[in-house]
Amino acid sequence: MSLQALAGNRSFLSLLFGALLVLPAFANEYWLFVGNLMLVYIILALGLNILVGFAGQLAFANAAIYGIGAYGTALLQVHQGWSFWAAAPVGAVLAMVIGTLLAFPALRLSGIFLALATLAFAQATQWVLWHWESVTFGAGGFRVPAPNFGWLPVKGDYGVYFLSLAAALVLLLFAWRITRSRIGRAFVAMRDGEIAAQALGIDLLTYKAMAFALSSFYAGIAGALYSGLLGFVSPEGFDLFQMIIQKAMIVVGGLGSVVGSVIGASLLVYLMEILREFKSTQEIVFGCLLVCFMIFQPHGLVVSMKRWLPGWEEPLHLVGRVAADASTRSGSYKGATPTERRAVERA
Amino acid sequence: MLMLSYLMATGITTGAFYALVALGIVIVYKSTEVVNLAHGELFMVGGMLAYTCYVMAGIPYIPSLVLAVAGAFVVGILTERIAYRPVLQHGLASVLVATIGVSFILKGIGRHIWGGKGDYLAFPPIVSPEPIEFGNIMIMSQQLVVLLAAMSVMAGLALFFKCTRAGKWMQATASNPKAAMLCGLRIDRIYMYTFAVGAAAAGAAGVLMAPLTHLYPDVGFVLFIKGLAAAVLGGLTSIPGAVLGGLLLGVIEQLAAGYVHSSVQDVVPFLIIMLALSLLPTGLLGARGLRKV
Amino acid sequence: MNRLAITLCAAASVATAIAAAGAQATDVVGVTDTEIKVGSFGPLTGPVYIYGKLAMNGIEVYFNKLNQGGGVQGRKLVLVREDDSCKPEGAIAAVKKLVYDHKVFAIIGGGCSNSTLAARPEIEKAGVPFHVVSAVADGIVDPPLANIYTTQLTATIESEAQVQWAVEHGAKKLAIIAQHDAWGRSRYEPMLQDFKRRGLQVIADEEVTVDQNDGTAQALRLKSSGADAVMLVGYPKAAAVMIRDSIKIGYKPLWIGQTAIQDLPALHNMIGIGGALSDFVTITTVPGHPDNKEYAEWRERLKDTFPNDDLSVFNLMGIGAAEVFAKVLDTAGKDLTREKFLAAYDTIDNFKSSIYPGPITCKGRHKCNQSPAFVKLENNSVVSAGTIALK
Amino acid sequence: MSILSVDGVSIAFGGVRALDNVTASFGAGEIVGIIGPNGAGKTTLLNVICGLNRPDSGDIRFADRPIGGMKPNRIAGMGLARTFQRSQLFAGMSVLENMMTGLHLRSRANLFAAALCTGRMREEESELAARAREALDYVGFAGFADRPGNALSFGQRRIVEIARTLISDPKIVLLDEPAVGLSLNRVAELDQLLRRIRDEKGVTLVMIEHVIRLVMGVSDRVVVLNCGQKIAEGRPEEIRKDPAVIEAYLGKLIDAGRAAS
Repeated sequence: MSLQALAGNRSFLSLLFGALLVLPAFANEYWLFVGNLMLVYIILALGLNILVGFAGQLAFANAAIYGIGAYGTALLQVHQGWSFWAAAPVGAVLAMVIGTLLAFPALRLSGIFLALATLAFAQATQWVLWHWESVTFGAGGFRVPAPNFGWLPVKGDYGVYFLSLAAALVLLLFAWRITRSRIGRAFVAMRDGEIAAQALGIDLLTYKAMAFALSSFYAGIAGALYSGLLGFVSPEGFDLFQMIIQKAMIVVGGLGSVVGSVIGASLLVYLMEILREFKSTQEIVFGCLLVCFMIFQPHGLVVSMKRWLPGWEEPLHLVGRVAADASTRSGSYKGATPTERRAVERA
Repeated sequence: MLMLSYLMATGITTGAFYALVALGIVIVYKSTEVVNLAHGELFMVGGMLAYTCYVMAGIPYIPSLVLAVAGAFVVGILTERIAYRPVLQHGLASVLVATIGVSFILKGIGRHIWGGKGDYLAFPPIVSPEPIEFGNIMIMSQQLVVLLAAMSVMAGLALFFKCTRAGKWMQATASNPKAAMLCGLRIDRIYMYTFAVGAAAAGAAGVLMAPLTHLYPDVGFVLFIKGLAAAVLGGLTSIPGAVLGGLLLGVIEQLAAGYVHSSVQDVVPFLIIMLALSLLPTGLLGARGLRKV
Repeated sequence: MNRLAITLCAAASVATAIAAAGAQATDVVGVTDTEIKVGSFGPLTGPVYIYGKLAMNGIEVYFNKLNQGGGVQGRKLVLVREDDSCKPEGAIAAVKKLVYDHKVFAIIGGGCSNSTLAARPEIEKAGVPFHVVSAVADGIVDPPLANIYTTQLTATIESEAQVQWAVEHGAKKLAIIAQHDAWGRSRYEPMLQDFKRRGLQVIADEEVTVDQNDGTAQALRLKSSGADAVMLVGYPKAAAVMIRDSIKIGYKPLWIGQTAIQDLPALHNMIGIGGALSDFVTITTVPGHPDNKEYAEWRERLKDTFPNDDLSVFNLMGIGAAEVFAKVLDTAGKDLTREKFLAAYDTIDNFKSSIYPGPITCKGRHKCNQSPAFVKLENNSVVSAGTIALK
Repeated sequence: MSILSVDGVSIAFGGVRALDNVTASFGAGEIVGIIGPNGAGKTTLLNVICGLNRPDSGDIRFADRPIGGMKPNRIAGMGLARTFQRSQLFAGMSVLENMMTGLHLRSRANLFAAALCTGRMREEESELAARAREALDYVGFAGFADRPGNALSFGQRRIVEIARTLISDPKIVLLDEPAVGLSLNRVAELDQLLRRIRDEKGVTLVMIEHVIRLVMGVSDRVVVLNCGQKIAEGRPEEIRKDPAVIEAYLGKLIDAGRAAS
């Protein structure tokens, strides 16, 4: 059934992934690397969107969890001499376990307060990466042996690339199916009305924990791939900027949309490479882009996709709908500006 | 004993930094329920403008300060216009991303204009730079200036909210936007001025601290994070809370650095945020934040 | 679904096949009869842009001067900048773009230690000549690679020099106060090893952060440890805060800085207290101060190209590196290849740079700059405090 | 026999006694109306019953088991459903998905089944969908299945919400002002619907309502709250002429009027 649902957007997705699939044949190493980054960020965005877009938990810890996945994978190889293939899953699970613990503060906090608590967690994680030198090698970072693809027809960069591609595809399919299942419905219910959700028998702790676990697992996998891709791990990769980028990806693509995550991630990675041309003014341009997206594409690109592309089948899970709903609910205040409407909403 | 008194004194003077930054954050959050993530950059803009007027153009200090604060005020209005008003009805996440966008823009502009003059721009102190005797310890007089400034800004804001009409409007809008609107207040405009006042506070902080923080495009970030910690500690909605939170944060930091080790100084604020939020979600003096049933 | 799967597998195998084939065929030379394309990467944005953008400005200024004089062997130098925003992935992407997209002849740059370290395998694989300008981590040139040279004092050299200066000037109790960020650690760790090597003990080991606004706590701890010399491994702000608050609590050890705080007048302004730097020496990459008259020409040239900017030490770092780089290019001769270019480095022996205090020697070593010079501030002008021979 | 009983329940918010020693019991298959002036504690009573607020004292029994202080979702699992004063239809879902969410506790599929999209999970999904459509049909909303939740009018949302509570075959349903904002003929429809639910499904309905016409018409019994205390209970016609109730609603005014005449 979920595959049927996929049909509407299959054209777009298979186009994108088809392109990513044949990319290695045509692209030079630089574009191969960019493509690989895209795949890693697609995984990150998928996970983060499950948490923020579907379950409505405005958490800011994903970058840190991503880092934990990367460090876990890399350190197991360096300290324990494990192979990448053994270390990666363990690293991902480690990230998942730690990420799941964040569900407990999430029980009491919501909105901006959850954001701040998780932000603090992320900064504290950075501090640990800096100072737990005996294990993490501190801020200086460390090299990671390249994954060994001995028994496969691919080698080096190409190996990591196709591994990321496979992982991204599988995780995309999982994300799609999960969000369309009763679990996805429970997430959206929590987001749109915790009280009503409880009254329908949805246990907040269970499902918040599940949402955090899922997104952390995705982040963990992405981290593992990232360490394999770079062959070098250091704290900078997982700082606040990293978090901001990921957040921007899902908001630009569309909160509460699986395809939106894919669009947002691939688009932003591509844009950031294009922006290189602006050299030292790229900060300014990037900032302007973010603001413009928020003003002109507030509910994410998938909304326009749905509007303009025939047969684009987007489930109603977009957070945007809630906002739209809000404005209709306060529609009684004729001529009210958006600000006023939201104010009334809050009152 | 001497060590303790030094650490306490330092804690309070650095805490005043955080308090001053936290004030601006609280003003904005109080009425708009949004944290302006470009606050740190507004701080930087204020400082840089003052530097341009005072050091580069040679304008006297007070006019420079006024100009810088005015400049920050205007930037605040712009921020509200491009990153808050048009985005608001699309939810918190959008506003956060938009204000992040603004912070990138401001940082980039700062780097472009002032970034080529070396790594740190030294802002000449407005009072004697020599440390002065204070009881059995020495204190940098400039730090006392910041402390006094924090207190007076707090008092000024209190008066502003109590006595001026604009202030009362902001209060009303903050506590009940619907009622305020039905009373015919243009809350659009009020939010705009709220942002502007918050920005002006950030700018003032930037100018006052410049001799101690020195100026560089990224000066605002860490102060913003610490100020945020202070504000959360104070409950995000209470002006005295912000000051209290700031001072507390400063003192705890110093004690940790002095008696545990200097390396833990930087993680303390974040541990505090986590604890504060998970143990007392309303902060020390705040009222909001609990899940509304 | 099945159909999808099959097509995927098919395409995958095809792609890998072609990829494997295409993987080898890359031999890039960014040289034409009229110009040489030189790449540079480093932070153009983000907090440490000074080590990238400003250094690159210096390089560009020097290249412009050469080009006005007809370039090197009749070829103009074209500088292509890429931002690594001081992040490993950024650096790898930047290097790949320079090598495979811009197809540059050589790279001169490298700002952040971590990101440059992360890019090293990439540079090694591509075999592109790489001249390090401002990144200090030893790992970038250690173990040596045929195609990587540096004219920057590396972290180890500076750290050892700091310690040795303290010892030679009669310090008995040595303390360290360091930033523990990537930059700081690349100096901090070799310093600890050097303490061990010399059988010295670290009396106090404190941390200061880049954005710290008050160092009283650290100063108190240092004072109570009774250290008489402090190795200061930090950026100017951290250094200024530390020295200021030490004076405040009446603690006056011998401060020994490194190249990040070589701009003494600026540091003095930041501290703001008269005579604050009386017991302060620091290593320098530039003997004088950017405002000194010997740099007048560079000040003007910089103003011409970047009107907003004032000549800074970081510009001079770039100029110095570019000077050596151009010298090597020139030595490599008219029919230029990467091999010849790299071979030419080995001819650089006791080269008198107009910027670096000591001679530059790449003959038989890849760390071309190994002569740390110390400077101090005397009645508001920077004067040499002497040099040391590393033991 | 009583299916839900509230015994001496009290709860206070910051000194204000929202409920003061309230005792009431609700029998199987009856419709009980709860009325009272604003601030009487009606919604609080519902919140306490369904576990959103924990009572300070007193105990609540549902299906012969104490449920005081249980988590809302546990209580819901035992077959107690409720609607809310302010529409709680999930805006981000279609009406059908809303209904299917109502079946949350009646479905089993776990994370892995969902991710791997196992055969059983697909069966379950289609089964849920079928039941959801059935339930929509029961309230005559079959046509709305694929509309987004927020595309419905207030009245429609109310009905769908009631359907969403019914879909999990609860023993008892608490309705918080179901008729608010409904036009007169819609109220009449609601009246019919509530009776049908009682008669055909044998579900107990507890309803807070201000539309006296509806509540007096449809209720078998009426409980009257005022200032957190139960001041009367009985059949509608008794309640109509209960002096305490009249006083609660109209204050001393009546007596004053009598005295004057």
